[in-house]
Amino acid sequence: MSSQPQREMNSESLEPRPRTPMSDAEARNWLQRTWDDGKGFTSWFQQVHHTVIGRRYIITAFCFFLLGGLLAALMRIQLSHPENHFLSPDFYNQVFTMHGSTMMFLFAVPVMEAFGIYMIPLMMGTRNIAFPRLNAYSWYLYVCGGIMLYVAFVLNTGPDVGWFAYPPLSGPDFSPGKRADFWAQMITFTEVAALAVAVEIITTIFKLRAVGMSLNRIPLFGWAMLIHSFMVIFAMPAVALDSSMLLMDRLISTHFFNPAEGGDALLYQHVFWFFGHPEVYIIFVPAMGIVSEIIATFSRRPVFGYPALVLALVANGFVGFGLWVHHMFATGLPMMGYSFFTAASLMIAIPSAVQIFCWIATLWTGRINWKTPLIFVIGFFAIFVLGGLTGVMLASVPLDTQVHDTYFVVAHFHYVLIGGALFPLFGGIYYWFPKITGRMLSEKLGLWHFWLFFIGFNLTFFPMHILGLKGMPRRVYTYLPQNGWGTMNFIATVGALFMTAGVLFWLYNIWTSYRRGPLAGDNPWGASSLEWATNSPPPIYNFDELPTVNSRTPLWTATAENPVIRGLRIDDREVLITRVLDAEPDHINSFPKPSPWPFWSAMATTALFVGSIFNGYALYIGAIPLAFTLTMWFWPKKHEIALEEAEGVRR
Amino acid sequence: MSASIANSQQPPRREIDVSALPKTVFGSGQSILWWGTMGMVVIEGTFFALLLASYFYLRTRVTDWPPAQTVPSLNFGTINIAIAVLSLIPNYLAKKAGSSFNLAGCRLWLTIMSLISIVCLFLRWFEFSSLNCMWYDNAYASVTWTILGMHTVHLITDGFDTWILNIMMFTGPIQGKRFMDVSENALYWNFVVLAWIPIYLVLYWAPRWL
Amino acid sequence: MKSISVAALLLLSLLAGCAREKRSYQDQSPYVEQAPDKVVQSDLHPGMMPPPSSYEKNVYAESAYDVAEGQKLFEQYHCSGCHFHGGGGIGPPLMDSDWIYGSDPQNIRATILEGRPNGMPSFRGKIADHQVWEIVAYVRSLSGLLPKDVSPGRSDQISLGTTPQQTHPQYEKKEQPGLNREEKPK
Amino acid sequence: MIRLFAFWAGTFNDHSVTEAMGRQAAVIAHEWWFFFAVCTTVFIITMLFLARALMKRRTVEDVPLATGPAVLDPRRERTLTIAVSSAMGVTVVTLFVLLFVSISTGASIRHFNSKNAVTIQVMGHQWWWHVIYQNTAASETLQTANEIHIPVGKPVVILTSSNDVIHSFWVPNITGKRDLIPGYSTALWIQADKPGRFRGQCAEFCGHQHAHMAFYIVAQEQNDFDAWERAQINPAVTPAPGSLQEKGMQKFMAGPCVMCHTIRGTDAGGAVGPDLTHVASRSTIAAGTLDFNHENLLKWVRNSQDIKPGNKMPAMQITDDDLNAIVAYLESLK
Repeated sequence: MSSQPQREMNSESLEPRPRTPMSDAEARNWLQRTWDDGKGFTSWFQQVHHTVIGRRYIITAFCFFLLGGLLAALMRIQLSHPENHFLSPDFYNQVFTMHGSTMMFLFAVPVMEAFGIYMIPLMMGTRNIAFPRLNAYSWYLYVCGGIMLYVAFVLNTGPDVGWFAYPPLSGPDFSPGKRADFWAQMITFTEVAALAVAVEIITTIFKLRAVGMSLNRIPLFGWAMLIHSFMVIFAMPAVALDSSMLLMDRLISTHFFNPAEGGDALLYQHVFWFFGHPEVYIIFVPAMGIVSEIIATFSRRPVFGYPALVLALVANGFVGFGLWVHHMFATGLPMMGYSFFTAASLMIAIPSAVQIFCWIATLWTGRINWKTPLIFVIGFFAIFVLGGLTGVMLASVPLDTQVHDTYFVVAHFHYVLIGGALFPLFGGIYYWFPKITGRMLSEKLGLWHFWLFFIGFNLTFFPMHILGLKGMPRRVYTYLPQNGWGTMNFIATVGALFMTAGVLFWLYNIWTSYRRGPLAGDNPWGASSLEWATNSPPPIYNFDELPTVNSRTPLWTATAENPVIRGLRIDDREVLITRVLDAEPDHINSFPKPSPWPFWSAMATTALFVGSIFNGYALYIGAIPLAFTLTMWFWPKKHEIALEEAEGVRR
Repeated sequence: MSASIANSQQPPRREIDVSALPKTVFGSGQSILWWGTMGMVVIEGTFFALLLASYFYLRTRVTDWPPAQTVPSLNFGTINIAIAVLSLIPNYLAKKAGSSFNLAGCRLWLTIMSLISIVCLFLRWFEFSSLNCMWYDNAYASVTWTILGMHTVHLITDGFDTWILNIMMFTGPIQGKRFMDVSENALYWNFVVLAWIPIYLVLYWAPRWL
Repeated sequence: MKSISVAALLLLSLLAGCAREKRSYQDQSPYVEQAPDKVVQSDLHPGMMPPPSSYEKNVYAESAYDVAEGQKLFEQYHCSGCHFHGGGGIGPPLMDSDWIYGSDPQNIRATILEGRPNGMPSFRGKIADHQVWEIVAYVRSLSGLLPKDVSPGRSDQISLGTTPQQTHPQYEKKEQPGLNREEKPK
Repeated sequence: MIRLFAFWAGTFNDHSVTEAMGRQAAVIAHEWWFFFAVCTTVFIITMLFLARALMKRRTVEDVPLATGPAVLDPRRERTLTIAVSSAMGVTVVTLFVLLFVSISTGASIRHFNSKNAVTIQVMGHQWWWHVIYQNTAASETLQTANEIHIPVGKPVVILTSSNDVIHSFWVPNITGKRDLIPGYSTALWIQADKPGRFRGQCAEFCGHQHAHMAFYIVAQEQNDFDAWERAQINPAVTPAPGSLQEKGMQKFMAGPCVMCHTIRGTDAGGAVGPDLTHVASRSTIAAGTLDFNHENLLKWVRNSQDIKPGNKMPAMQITDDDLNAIVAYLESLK
């Protein structure tokens, strides 16, 4: 077992609970020492604090975003004119599959969770995320899954069956080699990681809230992450099951999707879209939380219609599971069922509309502070509303049979996902960058970024609506000159150039501002939620004193009446656990210290997953190191024992 | 500094002293460990539910069920689930011993639970052969094997967990949180057994009834 | 250490992947001697007719794509009409380890090109050379002569109730009580 | 309305959703324009409200952030509640209207069928379309590929199926798409209201050459259709002895072509590639990729992999003489 200097120190230097009075500086020193995850190469693999892991998550997710964007650029070049030979069909198929898989599994979901990991404990006013080691483990797994996929891609083993990987095309008969296996196994990696984070976030929001933050005072981003996490928990097992069935069909000759032996290719689609549709909301719901936060802060008033917004998020969560069949309208299933799914698909417009109206109402009555985060949110409005409306069109069965699997759909979901998730996310970066780094991003470069990206986006994707109506199917590597799709495609490619330029401005902005940007201070935007109640960047223990809350906008209503939390040890990672409903103090939990075992467990898991692609025995052999590392992970630690010996079991 | 951070120079503020709060709790929904366990339970429950739904979906795609095969024989499966259901009693006692910090009780009932997990796994071995098919025969066989295989994975992990916990109970060090582990481990075994009941009915009786 | 072994595993398997994942459809291979009248069936011996030197080691046997193509061609060119899916019938089974005319790629190629007595026709001039090699690779995969990662998995058709085409240890089917392979419809 | 948006199309577009030439596509196009109008209106109204909200007043430049947020005026909040609720009411009503229109459109498409329809079986292959006109007499059953002739104004039922992967049958001017899923066979009703030649393309990703898997529906007057059908049922013409075509036929039968293609009336009976009995009567080759003409045929037969990489027809290395002969033979197969 590895031992760490400060761990030894803590177990030796056990003294009675340091209580007040104690000077603030002294208390901070203690907290710093207690919560410090250490520095240096070996410590890096042991760190567990949510800001550390959250930062890694955010950076990793955006690396994958850039890779996915690069692939998109390749596709746009290939499609810029008819009969282009820039990419071979084989490579193009890998590229578009990698683009979709990267954006969905390695960027969109992880980046939302990343912001959740970083922000939720701060917003809830606690010192760390629940299950911090699991959190570290999930990041290692996520990274390993992504690296595995890209290593495979570089070695010409990139999946080439679409991000949806429908059998039989992805099955053993039509996808020889290991390409589809890597795709399916990447799903397993990211699923495990996403599920772990979902459990952490639910637990954090339910049990680690600041005293006084009853359910009806949780910030909307908190609600959004809560709904997101519940959706992950119910949706992700579906795709994990689906990709497992696909892997088994491919590797051990099961017949789930072989119609000749009683299997069924549509089973895959049902299970996939049972995940795949909620997936859209999994990506989009946290973005709604970000929008709510930004709108409140920059219109200088609490968001209008908090209960309605929360209910809308919940409704999104529920209805999102009831419309998966609208991805299968072209399969020729019985019409009766279709009507139900049309109704459900239209119904989901209602919660989205509630949110849009509430936000407009907030802006209407607010005092507007024109800053880049808000500008990105305005961009979000324009794009997302358009995308939502084309979504309403797609809900209709007859229309869907015409435009399904055409560029109309490509346009639609890019409007929804880039408009509905990426624009708020960019807004969120401009909003929270000062909190995370302590420095402001440049407003001027931010405007360049916004306008290039906004114009480029619309140039790229608006023509695709028309292309779809003019009969251009998705996932084609080229098209014929006489089809008449050349002009629109060329415009789209030009738009992609603009988007690229926008992203470059953004990167440059981050690069320079991180080094030389103006210092932010604790609360540069005058925002209301608890993450702004601490330094920027937050200390490793998050808060000098645990905050308490007396309204939905705690920093706007905080008074001297707010009580102070006393009595948590500061020589141990004690965290106050509160009650689910009213967030009154309930009990205390000692949070784990840094550990190398999440890393080793992730390595063992990776070996098992990757090995099993090549040999079934990897499942048995790989289980041994996995069991060993997991056992070591949970094995009692010296300092915990010492602490408990000092103070006895507290019942 | 923003408003909610206390400043010691100012007049004394109302304090909430949490130093007397417990660190070891057993209530439903009380500890974060409970929420973690329930998270796992819900995730895996969803997985099983979808797997069973796939079973019935595949059923609708063929006329004979099981296709051209004899039905699975009941013996081992029935004995095994009977043992599993009965094991809920020692499991409950283990949970109770855990939440009352009864070390001797924990050792006793955990030992019994460890042995039961071995017996269940042993019987499970024979269950596979009593399915009367191999997973590569057809879709029915594939889904049947997968359901039973998935559940076996749960048996193995929970059995492993029980063994480790039991060993810790004997070797020490004994911590308050170990007793919480005993309680959560019992909760998880309840899930393994509860999930087993529909699985048993589907695997062994659905081929007879459908 | 584990990370090193993982990396090594990745590297090894994926370097192998380069050949395994090759899609060689742009290969232009000749039809072997477009002169059906020259074919003499009986006095050919295995190995007599060396293949073009570039195919000395049958590059197509290293690519999963080509082996899978071979599998499809095996059906499309009606090889399965006599050999079924490797189980044999009118023609000899190909899944076992008995080889009447030799198991070397060149032997199998010669069998396909020149035909054999008692019914195996000659396909000389009818099948592109690289397709012949693909079929050769597939035929060899049936009896487990190819590495597992290039051998095709099960195909999307009736599996004849036999074993998966991969060489998996579960082939001890007869040991399972109550299992009878013959019960399955052919 | 369609004319209003004619700038979208310019000249007539033979693969466009909005230029309906079939009964079903017309119904859907109507629905499309209705949805388009409603959604555009909603979009504009929402954006106007948003613009108004943003431009209403002032920024906070003059009010320091530290002074805290606006104090909420309860009366104004009540007004907002009423405004948002009414907007929601309008939204719900609109959605119900859209639902009604959608379902009634679906119903009018669904109830469209007939007892004496032309029945055409369409099978998807990687990457071409196998078309079979079933007839109780086997000799009257005709097979063709990548070109579907139908009579104008008569209901036609397309029975779809697939033997390999999932494809999707889609002719935008005629009707919406239908997936071809292995293990499933579905019936898709179509009816062309005007004669013409309409392009269709596979709409479900199906592998390497998904991009080059097109076909045409040729809608003809009943007389023309009958004539076409009669001609197609005939076996292939036999070339005159000693002609270049005859040499081509020999090359075809002796070489690899015969392994995959069928030419009725000859020994060629392969089922891997398209039926070539009347290939010269079709307007395109390679599943709508190339026009049927001499140069394209030469190019295609010599090395189809250059044009459609990954397709199932291997590259040929044959002499120019043989190639010319084979192409001449193919051109004679009217």
